[in-house]
Amino acid sequence: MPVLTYLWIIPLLPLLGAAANGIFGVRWPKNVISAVALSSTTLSFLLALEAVREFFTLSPNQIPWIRTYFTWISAGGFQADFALQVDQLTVIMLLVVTGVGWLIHIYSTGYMHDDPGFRRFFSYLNLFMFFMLVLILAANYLLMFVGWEGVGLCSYLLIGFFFLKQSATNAGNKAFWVNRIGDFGFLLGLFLIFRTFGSLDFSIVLPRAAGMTADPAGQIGTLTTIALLLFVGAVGKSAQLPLYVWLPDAMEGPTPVSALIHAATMVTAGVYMVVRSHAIFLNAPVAMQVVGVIGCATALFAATIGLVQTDIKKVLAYSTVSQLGYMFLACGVGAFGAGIFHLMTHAFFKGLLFLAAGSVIHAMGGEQDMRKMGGLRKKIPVTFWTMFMATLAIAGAPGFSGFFSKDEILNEAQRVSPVLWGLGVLTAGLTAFYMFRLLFLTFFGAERYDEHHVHVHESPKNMTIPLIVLAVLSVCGGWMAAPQLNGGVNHFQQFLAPVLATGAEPAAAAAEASGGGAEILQALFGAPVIAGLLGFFLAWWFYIKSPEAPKKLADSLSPLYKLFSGKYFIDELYQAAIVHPLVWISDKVLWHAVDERAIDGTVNGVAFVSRETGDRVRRATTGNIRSYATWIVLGVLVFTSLLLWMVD
Amino acid sequence: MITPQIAIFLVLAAVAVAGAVSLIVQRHPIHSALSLIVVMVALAGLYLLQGAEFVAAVQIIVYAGAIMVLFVFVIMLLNAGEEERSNVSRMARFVGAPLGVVFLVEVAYWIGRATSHLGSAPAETVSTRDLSTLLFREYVFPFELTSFLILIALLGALVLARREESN
Amino acid sequence: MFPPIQDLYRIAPEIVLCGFGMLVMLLAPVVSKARHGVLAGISLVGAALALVATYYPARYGGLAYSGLFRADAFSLFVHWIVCGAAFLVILGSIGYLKRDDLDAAEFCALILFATAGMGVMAGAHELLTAFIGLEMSSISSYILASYRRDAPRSNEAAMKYFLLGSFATAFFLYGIALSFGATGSTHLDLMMPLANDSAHTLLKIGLGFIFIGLAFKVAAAPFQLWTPDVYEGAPTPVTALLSTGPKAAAFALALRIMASVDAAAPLWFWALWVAAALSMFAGNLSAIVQTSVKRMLAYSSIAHAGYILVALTAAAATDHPEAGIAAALFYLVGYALVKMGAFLIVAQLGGPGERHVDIEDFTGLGRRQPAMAACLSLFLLSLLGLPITAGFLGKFYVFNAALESNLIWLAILLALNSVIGAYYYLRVIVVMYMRESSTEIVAEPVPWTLSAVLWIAAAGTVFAGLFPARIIDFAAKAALNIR
Amino acid sequence: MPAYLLSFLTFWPVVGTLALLLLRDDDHVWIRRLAMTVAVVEFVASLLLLRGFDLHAAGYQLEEFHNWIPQPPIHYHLGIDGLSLFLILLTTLLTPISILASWKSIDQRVKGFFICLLVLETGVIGVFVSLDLFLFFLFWEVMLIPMYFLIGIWGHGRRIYAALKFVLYTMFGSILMLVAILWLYRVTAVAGYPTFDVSQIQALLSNGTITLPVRTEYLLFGAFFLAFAIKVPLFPLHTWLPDAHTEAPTAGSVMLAGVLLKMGIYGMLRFCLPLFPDAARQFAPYIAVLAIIGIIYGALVAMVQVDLKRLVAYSSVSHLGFVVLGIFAFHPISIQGAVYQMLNHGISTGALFLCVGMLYDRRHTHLISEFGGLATPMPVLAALYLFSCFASAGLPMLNGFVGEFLILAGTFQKHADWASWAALGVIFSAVYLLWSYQRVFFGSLTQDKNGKLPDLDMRERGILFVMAALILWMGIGSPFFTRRTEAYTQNVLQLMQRPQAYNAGGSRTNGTSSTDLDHAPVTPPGLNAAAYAGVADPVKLK
Amino acid sequence: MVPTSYFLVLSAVLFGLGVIAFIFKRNILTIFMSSELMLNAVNLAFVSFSRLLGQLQGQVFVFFVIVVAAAEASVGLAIIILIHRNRGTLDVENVDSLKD
Repeated sequence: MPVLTYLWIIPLLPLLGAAANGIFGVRWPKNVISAVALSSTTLSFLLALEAVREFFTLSPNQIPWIRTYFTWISAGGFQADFALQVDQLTVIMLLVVTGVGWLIHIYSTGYMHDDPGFRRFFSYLNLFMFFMLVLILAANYLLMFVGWEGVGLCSYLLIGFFFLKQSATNAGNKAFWVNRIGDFGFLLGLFLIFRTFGSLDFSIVLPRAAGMTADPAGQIGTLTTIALLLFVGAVGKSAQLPLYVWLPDAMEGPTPVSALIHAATMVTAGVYMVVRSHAIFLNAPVAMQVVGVIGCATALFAATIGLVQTDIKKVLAYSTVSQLGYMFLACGVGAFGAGIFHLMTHAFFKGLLFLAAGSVIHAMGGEQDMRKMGGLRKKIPVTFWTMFMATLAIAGAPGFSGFFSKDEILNEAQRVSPVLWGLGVLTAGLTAFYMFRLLFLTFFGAERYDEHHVHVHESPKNMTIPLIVLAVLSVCGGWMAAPQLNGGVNHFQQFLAPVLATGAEPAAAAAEASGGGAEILQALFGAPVIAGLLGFFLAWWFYIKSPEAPKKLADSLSPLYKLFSGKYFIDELYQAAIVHPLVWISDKVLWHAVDERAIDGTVNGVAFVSRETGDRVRRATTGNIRSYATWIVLGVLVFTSLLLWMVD
Repeated sequence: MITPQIAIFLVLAAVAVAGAVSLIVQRHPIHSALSLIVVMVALAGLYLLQGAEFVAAVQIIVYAGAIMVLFVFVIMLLNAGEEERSNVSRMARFVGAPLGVVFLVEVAYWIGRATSHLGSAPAETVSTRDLSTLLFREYVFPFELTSFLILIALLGALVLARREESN
Repeated sequence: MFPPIQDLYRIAPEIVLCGFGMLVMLLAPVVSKARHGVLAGISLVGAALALVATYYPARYGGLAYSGLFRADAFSLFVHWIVCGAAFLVILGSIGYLKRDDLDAAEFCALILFATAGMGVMAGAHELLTAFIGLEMSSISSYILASYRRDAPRSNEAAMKYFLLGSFATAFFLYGIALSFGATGSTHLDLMMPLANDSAHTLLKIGLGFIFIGLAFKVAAAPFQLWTPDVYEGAPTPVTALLSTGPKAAAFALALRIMASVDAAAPLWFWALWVAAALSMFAGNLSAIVQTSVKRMLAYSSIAHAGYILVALTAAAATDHPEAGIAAALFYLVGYALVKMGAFLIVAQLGGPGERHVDIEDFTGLGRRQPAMAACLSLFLLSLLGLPITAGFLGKFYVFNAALESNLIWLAILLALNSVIGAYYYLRVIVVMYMRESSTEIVAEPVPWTLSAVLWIAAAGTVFAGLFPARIIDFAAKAALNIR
Repeated sequence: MPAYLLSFLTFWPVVGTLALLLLRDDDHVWIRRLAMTVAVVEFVASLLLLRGFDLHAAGYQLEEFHNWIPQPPIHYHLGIDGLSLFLILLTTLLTPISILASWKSIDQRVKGFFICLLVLETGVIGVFVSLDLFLFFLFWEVMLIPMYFLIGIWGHGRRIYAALKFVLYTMFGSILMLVAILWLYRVTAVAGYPTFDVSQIQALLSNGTITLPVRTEYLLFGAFFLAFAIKVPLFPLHTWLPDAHTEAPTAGSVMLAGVLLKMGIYGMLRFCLPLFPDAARQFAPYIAVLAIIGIIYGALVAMVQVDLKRLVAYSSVSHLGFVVLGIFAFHPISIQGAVYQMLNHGISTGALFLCVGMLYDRRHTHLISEFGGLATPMPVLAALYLFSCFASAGLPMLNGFVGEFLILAGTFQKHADWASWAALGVIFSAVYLLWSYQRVFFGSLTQDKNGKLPDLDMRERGILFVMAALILWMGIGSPFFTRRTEAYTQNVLQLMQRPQAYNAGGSRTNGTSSTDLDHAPVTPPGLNAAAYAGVADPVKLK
Repeated sequence: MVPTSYFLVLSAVLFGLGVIAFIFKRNILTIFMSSELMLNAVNLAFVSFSRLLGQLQGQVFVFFVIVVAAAEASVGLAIIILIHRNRGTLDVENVDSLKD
């Protein structure tokens, strides 16, 4: 098992690529740089494939496959090793990350070709691959946290890639800070895990957690606290309410970055982490409820904002937030496998959507406003068709990958709570609406751009080929998990079953249900599809049939429209309620009032008082010996009185 | 009961105190100096009253005679005028003088209280021989030192009072 | 019953000092003014010989002159301080005298006489002898203070010193009289209160007045007011002497009385406590706001008197005063070296007529005269009490003594005052090194004699700061031997 | 292993200054070279410590013991353990780095500068190797003076104010510590074992030969702690730090942040905990609160600074809050973390100061508003600065993370609430560092003169690469360090156990083995001699 | 016979008057005379104690005090002459250039 034994090679290759480009690449020509970057990811991808192949040869008791390479931290009874692990969950993530990552690298060589920061870009991107791989390969929470923070770093670097733009660097900072808030929770979760289980290794913590008695429903016990704290981390990383605010802004980064980091991989790390910790979550009913509710709420919330965005990437960003909400909804209802499944399909179609959007932007010479596009269908056909596939997938058109994953989630949700299910369906309809809105505005209708200045052209091969590959995956990516196509067997679930075994009851129940009441399921499948169709038709109505309708509707529903287009004014709220007060207090109160006035004022005051006292004291030295004599007599009186009256 | 000695004492004491007060209230230094001489003479009387004849003599000769003459001489030399009454140092006037009075009262009170029961000692005249024995035997060391003291004083007067040769 | 010959041995240093004083005095009219340097040299030899002559009292320890004088380790230690101070002052002022055209002969003779007086104080075992010694040093000091005859400030300093000195002397003397009345003796070891009711009160007042006289001499608050004026007005080498020798001698006398007179220590305890606290604060706080280095150093010497008084308080507070006495003695050594050096540097830098003694005049000294600045910095740091200087160890021993006697609060006050002190000492260093001078003051050449003194003082400061073992051992021995 | 390695390390820099004194004042080139040589030799020699260090020994190692002052008994006693080992290495490393960093920026009074730097090194190393309280205090104070000069002479704008403030603040604490040291000595003397020796005092305390009454222990702890807390500095005693840092030259800041602040932490670990465990436990909650306030407060105030160096200074307040918190959680993990975080802070904050210093060398200002868009002209500096920022912000795989994590994880085991509050600092550190970074390096150039700034030259790159390599190494290879501090951590916690715990009510143990100096009224002898005589014990004079 | 305490009280009173005079007077010469008055008071105390205790030392002390007073007088008057020469005044209120 060469690769499984030397598992570290997989993450190391991108790191080497990053280092090579970052440190030595200053004078290298672009093709060398891209060759270095690409070869490292390609190799990494190939090795990942080989690792997966080897993985399938392992006997079940060898799984999870854990390799410890060196001790990273060891102090006072605490130990964290640099240890990597492979199990079924990892395999899926590994394939998604290296695969999609590889495609996006290829795409980027075309997309970023003219950018002066070419070297920097690939260096960062490779670094990201490294951290992402560490995140998913980690065998303990701490190493996972390394990857977790590392991808946050790369996200920061890549969002702020165009550092001359104030908005880009602002967005980068925001991303990092909001993520840090999440990490704060994550860290506390880690501490509590360590306190509870005495270790941070998955192989120790998770079985023990599974073996513990669950916290009673409605109560917040240790496990629930752990779960909630971990979820705070996930909320930050996966852009859920209320910490989602950074993701839309993150679109300031180059589009491949949005595709890779802010759609396909990094943002799903939260989901991965929750699924990884499912043993803890399952024994924490309150936490599960919170996860489900937050996920569902985020899904709906972000979808409503997505309805009215005009920036093509912003639409996709909110869509991502919304879809991530779905994944958490899945986790919240115990359908961890479904969550991961949606994660995977989402990686395909959302990655594709972003890349396609990038292609559009590329074609439009940097224009991102959909209102200034239109009718591009003919000019960039490859982009159009691939994007169309992806749209169908995300909208849940039957047969496409998104259809299976979304329906599985809604199916599970329905079993837990009709409300969650209902909101999920509604979101599905909204999703279909805004995605087709995007498609129609971009590719159909009148050409609203200035043809003299914008020379629309199809993207080069290295950009279109990844699009096509991803389009294929978007279409077919869900088939293996479709019981309908595989004789009632959900291969995906089955594959993951060993990992999720501890919490497999809902999944097993689902499998049972799918075997038993196929009719009901069919009916349930119907609802999201109908909602999707409704969304599609509405979009068609508004943006193809009567293009003036949206304006009217917006006018008639003015408050709602403003709320949506103003993104519920959450950013403004945060700014006013948290950021400004914090800065004001820090500046005016803590620094100027406390530090300068109170503390330093006291210090300087002591000096001042000493000087003043000194000035008084020295005035006793009047230069006149008669007053000196007076002092002496005074002293004599005092001292003799002291002796005569006191000392006895 | 007032014995003659006590009467003499009272008279001399009154003279001494009067002289001292006069020292204070006189404005011209020469008057003050004369007041001081009065005090010294009265004190010499008191020494006699206690049988310290030799000391009384020295008091008159050296103190009243030599030292005070020096004072008077200097006063004349410098042509010192009357003292102004306005007190620049308010500290001395408003705090110092009252404090001085308090001090006087306190010390006099405590000493008086402490010694009131001691009674009186017999007035036996001290022989000058005994005195000189003590001075030149036991106290020969400080006595020799005083000679250096006087040497120093001489040197001081020489150094300080002489005019620069160039002037 | 003429005093035995050993008695002469026991006062050998005084004999040498007085002898050389007279010699110089006699030679002064004979030798032409231009060659008065020779007389200074002779005086130097005298001071050095006096130091050598301490061999005799060391050899023939014991009481002399029917118990009036005592040669023991304690007096030996103090003799070294005062004779050493005299030696260094004479050596250090040769250049000054020449520069300011002052007569060297009388100056040196007076220093020698004064030192003899201090020696008497150090060894006195009887109050009147001590008084005569005190007067010898005082009267010499009055003359020395006004040695710059034409300088009104010098006269004024002398006048103040003289008048207040005689005022305080009267108290001291009255104290002796009352103590005499209470105990029937002025021999320190015989001063037991007589068996009558009046003795206790009289002794209290008497010892109180003695304390006041001594407190005046050591410049302890509230009897310190004369100090800054006199130190500022007197010629700086004289200030150097005043702030070291007489102070050491007065402290020695106080220690001697405390150790020998049983009633003194408990009676003086609170007085010492209060005086120590007041002196530290009065000295340090006033020094903060000074603009003249010379005056600042004067105030600083009040503060240091306070520190030494802490050691005295510690000694007074316990039946085993050795630690306190030893601390005071050690402190005096370090203090004398440093203060002497600092004042002599000021004397040199002040230039003819001592015009440049303001802190501002020291601006940029670190560049103009690096060696002087370095020396002065070292001395200031020692005064401040930073390690590897004698000042630090001195303070260390004082703290130790204070804590041994459970004087926590006094120790804390001392600690606070060290910090206040740091402020103004460092201020001088600030101007020397950290500011660029605006007005250029012409650096005068440093006479080699002064350099020698500064080297000795600096080396001594560091040596005592690093290897105090011998000094503190001897101080401890002196402390044990005091009675 | 050379027998006098510690002495050599302590005094070699002073020997170097003597050699420097022989050079001409204006021979700047050779002065620099000589100083650098001395510092490098020192560093290489200090590496020998690693070879001679026994990982598992609980006590002190490489000890040197000589009599020095007989009365009171003061010994020249040196020794190291896991705590001091790396602090020494940090010092010997940062000194040549500082020298290199001052290579060009110091062109006035060059000789004095390097002399100060080397004397400072001696002082600091002396503090870390001294096992005698007196000796410790001596070096502790000696160190003040060169630092005072470094700030006061070669500093910027308000340097004199800053230098004075630094010294006075520090002296205020340390002089009280001196009183406490002597008090402790008195206690040992009364028990019949007069000593200033740390290990002896520890032994006396551990085997119960001397016990400190509760109140005495509190006061002693307070005096020691105050001195160290000022040095650290702990909120609210920190206000000297921003001034000192801002005005100090780069080398001064590096040494100040890198090692001088560590002396406070070192003191707490070396003295406060083992000598006064009960007081430490008693006051731990209050100290922890201060530390947490410091963490958050420092970060928030750093956030709104307009001066880059001040910002880094306040960040030190925040970071050292973590360290103090880790110590006073009394958990082996957190103490390990605290020890490690000290080193990390020395490196990463040192690196930040070096970067800021390089900016200063070019523009002669620290004001953030004067910069902006510097990433364009100076990409290398921008990259390395960012690297240092992230190290400081505690990004995993960089050094800061390991320390912070251990501190918080350890603290959390005992005091979840402390750790939770403290962890907020993790958020804010990212805020102030990245925000300031953005304003300095990102965006388009705001001022024309910034456009032509040269990027780092080879010397500067070398310095920062060394720092970056260390940051990375310490972030990944932490066991190299923690293995060596493990024994120390166990030891200090062991020493905090006393054989017989006396009741908390503070009843005075009878006999002469205990003295409660504070309770004893100050009474003159003779008058109340009976009550008095029992307490005081004569110094044993020869 | 006259009780000793009379003498002692008189001596205290004279000493106190000397103190008052010292503070009260403005002329340097008179101030100096005040201190001489104080010394005289002390002498009286010495003599009285000497008689009370039957010890001659007290009278010897008076002797020494007188000598010291003489020495002080010569030096003091020299200084006063200097002051007068340099400043033209004997009023202490005008001799206060050294202060603060």
